[in-house]
Amino acid sequence: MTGIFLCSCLGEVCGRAELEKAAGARVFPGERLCTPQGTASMAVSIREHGVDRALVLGCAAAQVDAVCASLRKAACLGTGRVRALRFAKRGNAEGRAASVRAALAALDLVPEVRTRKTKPNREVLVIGCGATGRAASEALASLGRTALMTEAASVTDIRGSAGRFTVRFRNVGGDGENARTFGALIVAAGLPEPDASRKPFVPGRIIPLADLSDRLSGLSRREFPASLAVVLDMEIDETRAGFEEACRACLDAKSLRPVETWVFLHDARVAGPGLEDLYDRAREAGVQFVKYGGRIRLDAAGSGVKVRARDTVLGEEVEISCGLAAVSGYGLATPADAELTAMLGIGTDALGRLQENNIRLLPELTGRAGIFVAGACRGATYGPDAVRDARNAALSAHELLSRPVETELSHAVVDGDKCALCLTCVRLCPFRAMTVNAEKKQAECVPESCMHCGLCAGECPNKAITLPLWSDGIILALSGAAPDAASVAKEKRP
Amino acid sequence: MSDTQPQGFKAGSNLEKVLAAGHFAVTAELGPPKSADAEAISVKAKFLKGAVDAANITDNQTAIVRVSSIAAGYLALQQGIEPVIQITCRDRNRIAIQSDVLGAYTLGLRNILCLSGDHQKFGNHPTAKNVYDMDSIQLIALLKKMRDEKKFACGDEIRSSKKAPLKEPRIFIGGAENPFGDPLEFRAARLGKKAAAGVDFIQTQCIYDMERFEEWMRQVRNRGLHERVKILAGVTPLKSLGMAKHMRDNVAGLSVPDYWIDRLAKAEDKAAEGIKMCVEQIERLRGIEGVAGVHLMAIEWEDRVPEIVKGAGLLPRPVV
Amino acid sequence: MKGGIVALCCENSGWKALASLGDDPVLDGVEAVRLPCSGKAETGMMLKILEKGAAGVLVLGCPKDDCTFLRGSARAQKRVAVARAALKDAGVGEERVRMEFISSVDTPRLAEAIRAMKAALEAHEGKA
Amino acid sequence: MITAVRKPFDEIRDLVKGYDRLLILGCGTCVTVCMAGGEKEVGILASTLRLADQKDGRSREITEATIERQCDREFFDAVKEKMAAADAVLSMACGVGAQFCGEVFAGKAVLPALNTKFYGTTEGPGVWSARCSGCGTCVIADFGGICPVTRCSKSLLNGPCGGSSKGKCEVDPANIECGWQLIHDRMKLLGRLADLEAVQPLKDWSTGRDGGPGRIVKEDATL
Repeated sequence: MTGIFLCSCLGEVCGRAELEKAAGARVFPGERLCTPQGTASMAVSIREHGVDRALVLGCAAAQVDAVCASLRKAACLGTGRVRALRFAKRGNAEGRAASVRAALAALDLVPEVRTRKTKPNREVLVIGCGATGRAASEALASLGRTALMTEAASVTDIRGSAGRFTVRFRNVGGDGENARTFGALIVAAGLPEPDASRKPFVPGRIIPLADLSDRLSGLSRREFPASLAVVLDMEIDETRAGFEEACRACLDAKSLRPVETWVFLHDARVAGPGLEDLYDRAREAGVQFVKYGGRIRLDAAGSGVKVRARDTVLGEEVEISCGLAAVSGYGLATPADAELTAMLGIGTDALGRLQENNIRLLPELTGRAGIFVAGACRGATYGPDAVRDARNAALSAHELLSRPVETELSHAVVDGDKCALCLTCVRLCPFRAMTVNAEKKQAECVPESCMHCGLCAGECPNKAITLPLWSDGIILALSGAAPDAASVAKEKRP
Repeated sequence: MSDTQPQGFKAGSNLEKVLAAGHFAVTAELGPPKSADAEAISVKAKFLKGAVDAANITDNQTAIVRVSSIAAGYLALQQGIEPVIQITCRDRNRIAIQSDVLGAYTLGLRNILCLSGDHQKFGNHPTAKNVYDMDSIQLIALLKKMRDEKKFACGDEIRSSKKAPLKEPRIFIGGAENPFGDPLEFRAARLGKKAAAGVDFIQTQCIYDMERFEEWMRQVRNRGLHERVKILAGVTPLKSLGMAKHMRDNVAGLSVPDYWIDRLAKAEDKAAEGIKMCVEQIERLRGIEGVAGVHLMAIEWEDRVPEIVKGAGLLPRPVV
Repeated sequence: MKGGIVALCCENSGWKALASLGDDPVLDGVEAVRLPCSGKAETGMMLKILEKGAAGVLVLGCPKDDCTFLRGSARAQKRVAVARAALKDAGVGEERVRMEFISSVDTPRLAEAIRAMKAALEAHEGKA
Repeated sequence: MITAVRKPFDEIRDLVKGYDRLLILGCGTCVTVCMAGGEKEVGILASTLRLADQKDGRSREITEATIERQCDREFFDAVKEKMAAADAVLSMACGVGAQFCGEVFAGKAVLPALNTKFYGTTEGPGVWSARCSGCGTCVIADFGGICPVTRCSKSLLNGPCGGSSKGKCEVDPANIECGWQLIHDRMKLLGRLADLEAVQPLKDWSTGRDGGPGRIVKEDATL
């Protein structure tokens, strides 16, 4: 039986009789429904009269939404069984009656929605054994949660959803694979080494900054370069980690041999503990910092390297030649390892790092529930930032797995007869909830991964996908365009 | 039309004899008119008379309808110019092509250039259906089969009836080659295929990037192809700066280095400078081992051909 | 303006902005429909709503780099483009379907967008 | 799959202008996968036609349906009544389905809503490109698994023409890759570049379209 709860604030706007006639349903006028007492009185009426669908009419949408939420709990009505309708104070009676009828029509189409609780697997997999990975494992341990650490290279496949990921690994010996399930994944895979074979590197003359120290220490007095240039911000904005590495490398070089050193950068990044002091020590030791604007040109001409850039302080072109040049890996666009990104099925930013360009996901979330990112692989390359990331990710993973994963079974439903397996939904779903069921030869939604956004239903070329709580029928009913009976009947129930 | 069996020559055409005698051959191009105006052909032929060993008669070049190559070729022959007929694979299937070859031979035409042909999209009938029953290399092999095996594509012997004597069309077979087209490393191999298919002479696309052409010739010599095939280097004198830029930017598979554009830009009389550069280029081409002649494609500039050939010291043409 | 405007609202942004407009007269003739995401608004749905007599359909989605479901408003934008092309084909004027990227606090801009749409519809009606 | 694109709306509108009861029939297989004729496209086309009719003040009944395939007779049973009630069918199937629909419902006006294009593959979401022309004698083994008949604008069998530049075909440098560049690169990868130097003989075209409309009879499967 459908019950309409009319809040007193709309008293003079439309009378109970008029509403009952228009809607053909039982009307329960109530006092201040948005207050806890109002909600309690409604819950009582629902239980007493066996109301299974409730339409709450109130003055302002915000309050009415809140009332529905609390009413669902109080009267234990399933999701979607309580609908709110904001009544505009103005507008004529006929308009109001029409919108009530539309809301009721939508309510009739709402199916029974069950929820499913699944005990999540308690273990967390940390991908990446660098500093960030270790920080995440330690944070998890302090939260009393077991964690397994592995290198990205050994992961061959990732399936499943929050609470139940199945990950396949290459066996240590290298032959064959094994699989294990985890509740959550923390990706701390760091940035891949800059590929020394690509531009701007020239073996022995222009090398990655990370290799500078061990290269210099291996050189004899004769081979040691008389002058050395470190280049930051070459392709993308440098990080504090790159700036710190540059200062340390120059100081190390000067401690080995007297050598003239330059650091070319857009600007000094000193916002971090000890960085200001490091910068001063480097300058006192004679390291020349050149602030350049725009592009910088490195030519490995003859035996040395020519560096040309526009010095923004002097406002003119500067050219120096030195024995060896080192370019910071952080200042180069080095996308995350493509294979890992594909396995994880999460978005990347313009530079191909594991940080989809969406503020909702900052700092450690990804499009997929249960998969978190931390450290350099998402762009937080500076040590202290990466550690903080690791702790955030550990906390989020811990929170997720410390309570059963409750899934509302109102996920997208695929009608196998109409699905042409065109894979549009599988490719489109931002949350990798859509998979292919090979036996049934159709696409199928993983309830735990589904975020009920309806993108798949909106794009399916054969309209084979329905979102139970947001079916075409319900939406058309709510938009005053009553659905024709035939199309409503065909909609699949969960 | 002399029907005698030329001793030792494949077809006995003037071009074949000039090349066989080791002279530096000169061929030009005569674009037939886009109308039924026979006069236009003889006017152009007059310019070329005595200045070239043979003149290519294009076959609906860039897929634009013109007088057919065989008809225009026959008219040029009457003006005393030996034509090089062109057959593209775009417009005719193997039946039509073989019948055209028989027809051309009966009219005394001896040289045929085998081309894949420009895609109809570039011409004035972009919605036409194309044929491409075969490609230029298969066409070369077909002409060789007709000449040397005296057989049609299907294997039937070329004779009017069972008892009649074999009357095969003896054709001096030509092919085109673009030394600058991608994939660059396959170009020399492709010339090798044409040689294997039985081509007798090659006319290259117009050359501006001399370095790349010399590199291509090196690869050709490495394969010994310059001994099996007579290679004529294609040149096109630049009439204006606009034409130079157009060739560089809009013609696929053609590289026009900057020094052509810069020199033209500086010159007062652009046309004269174009002619001068073309003459210099021909002299430089004569120095490249394996280049047996030059193919002068003076597009709608036939009247300046004698001047260029004379400038390059290639007059008078040998009488063989 | 004959028939109203149906606003297909993403419940995370457009719906909240619309709700906070309260009883602003700009909402006269505007029927708000709540969707989980603007990415659920289908081209066919928009056209069917117009068929049933609505004057216009306004799709309200989150700003593209702030979309709760990451690609919802980007997909909605493409589907609105298809709907507009269809309306242009049908000769009924493409301004009858429109997309606006509204965050939940963008109330002034939402009101402005509704006014602009109403004006466009009236202008077209005058012409039709 | 067989790929197709919808005809421009004005052309469709012109095709159906004489009919008052129209059924728009979608097909749930190939043209659904290439997003041309599935139930979604049927809905969009139907609504667009109705909106156009409303504007012109033309009263017309347009019904919609989509069946599994329009190239198998039995699937049409699902729409027998709708078909009977309509005096014309706008078929959103490929050319095969549109024609077969006309055969199944002989005497009923059946009009195509799509232009069928080629046998193609999905390059990426929303992008399809040709791979085969159905010549009846597959030769791709000689070309590293890439078909010169389809992927080369001139179907050349013995190597690239002069118009290949930077891997693109001169006919449409923005969209068409030079088939022969692909073949060359693949054969190089397979270490079989030398095989391309053999002169391919004239091709037998009679096994394809040039041999007349195709027909296959698989004896064991006939009843």
